[in-house]
Amino acid sequence: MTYLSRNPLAVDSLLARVQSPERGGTCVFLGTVRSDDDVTGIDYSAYDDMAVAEIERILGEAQERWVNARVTLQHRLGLVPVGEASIGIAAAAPHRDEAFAACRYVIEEVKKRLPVWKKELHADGTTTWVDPSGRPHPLTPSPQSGEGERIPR
Amino acid sequence: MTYLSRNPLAVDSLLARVQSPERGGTCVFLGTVRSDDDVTGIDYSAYDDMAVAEIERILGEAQERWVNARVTLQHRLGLVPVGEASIGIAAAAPHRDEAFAACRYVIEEVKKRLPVWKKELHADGTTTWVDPSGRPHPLTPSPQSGEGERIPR
Amino acid sequence: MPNITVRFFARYAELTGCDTTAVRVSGSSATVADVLARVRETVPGARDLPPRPLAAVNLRQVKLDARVEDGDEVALLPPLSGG
Amino acid sequence: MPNITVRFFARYAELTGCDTTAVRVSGSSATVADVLARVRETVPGARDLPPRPLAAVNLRQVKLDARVEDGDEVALLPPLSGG
Repeated sequence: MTYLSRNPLAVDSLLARVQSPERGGTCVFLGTVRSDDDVTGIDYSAYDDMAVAEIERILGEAQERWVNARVTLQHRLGLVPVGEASIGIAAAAPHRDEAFAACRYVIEEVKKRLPVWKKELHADGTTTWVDPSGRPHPLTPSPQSGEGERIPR
Repeated sequence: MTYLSRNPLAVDSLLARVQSPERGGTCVFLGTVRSDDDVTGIDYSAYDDMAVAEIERILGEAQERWVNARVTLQHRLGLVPVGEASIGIAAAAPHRDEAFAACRYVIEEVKKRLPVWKKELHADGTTTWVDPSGRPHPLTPSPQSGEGERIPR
Repeated sequence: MPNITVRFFARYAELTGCDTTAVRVSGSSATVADVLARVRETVPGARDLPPRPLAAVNLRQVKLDARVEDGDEVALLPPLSGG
Repeated sequence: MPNITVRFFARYAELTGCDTTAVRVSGSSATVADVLARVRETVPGARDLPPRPLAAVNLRQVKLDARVEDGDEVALLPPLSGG
């Protein structure tokens, strides 16, 4: 299982990992790079080893909570152009409630816990680091207020 | 737009109908035929004209409620073998909350309102009509208690 | 005398042995319930329909007290099980 | 004297100009905060790190008062923005 990939994500291969004849409901989430302002793409980087460990923990939690569900995800790294997917999550379960819930759980935890960072590429050639709240970080070294307030889990 | 189809559903074509560079979150739901007991497949039939009208109403409601979202669906008719999808819904929106909510809304309304019926095919060659609560209807003409209790919307 | 097209689907089509029939109901304030009563008289297998089936008029689900007009299409729908 | 590998990511790697460094902290009850203080002394650009950055020890996020042991890998993480 490759949770991190530098290639475009393929929904079909995510589906193939979780679907089975016992699982009648499948929920997929795709996060794609949005054309905000003059953004042409996002360069994704990760703390790879920790990202994989965290993904395994998150999927394990989902598995414990929805025992009949199967969930997987793939996160793309490197340059992702506007309109292409940076993350894909697929959850299949006997019934749709579990599939939706497991898929939603995974994306919310990913947003909170995955050591992955986004650098936006602009049409004029400049770049900005993305803050989780959506505010861009200037590249000048001014510590953001609140940045150190986050309570690690 | 063909909302009803006798061919296998293609997730990619659903995605293509709703995704755009402004919509960063996409939620897909697939309902597939489950291998319950000795079921080998389900034969889907519909009141086609009303099904299309109802789908248009449901998608219109979703569109009014989540104005930045785009939602589509395709329902397969005819014989659908175990493991294949009978319905696919795709919702794309600027943010994931709206994508999940719109997708969920559509599948719930479809289950309540779409004039579509399932006849289960069993390994021994027999068939049973599926009741929405999941109880099979015997083909003998015994009116089911409660069947007439449903309040039309 | 409104002339109404009546359609049967799925299990109900099996019960009645037909997909479509036409009935006439009397008066200008006829309802789906009146159509249903007339169907029970004229279509043999329709006696086995449940007392209060789901119904639609002109592609929209309605209650049994909904009015019908000449040319309407009334559909009798087994419990829905789409998706 | 625990010997700790420290890793910087994304914006923090840009601030410090490096991906990895090694520091030694004194005592058997050293914490991530001690590692961070030592990093600020030894890595010039690290003065510009925020006062309380996110941190991980051995691939797991921890608070700054978490203990570190010889051979641990401490990572300093800019605000996470995966997905």
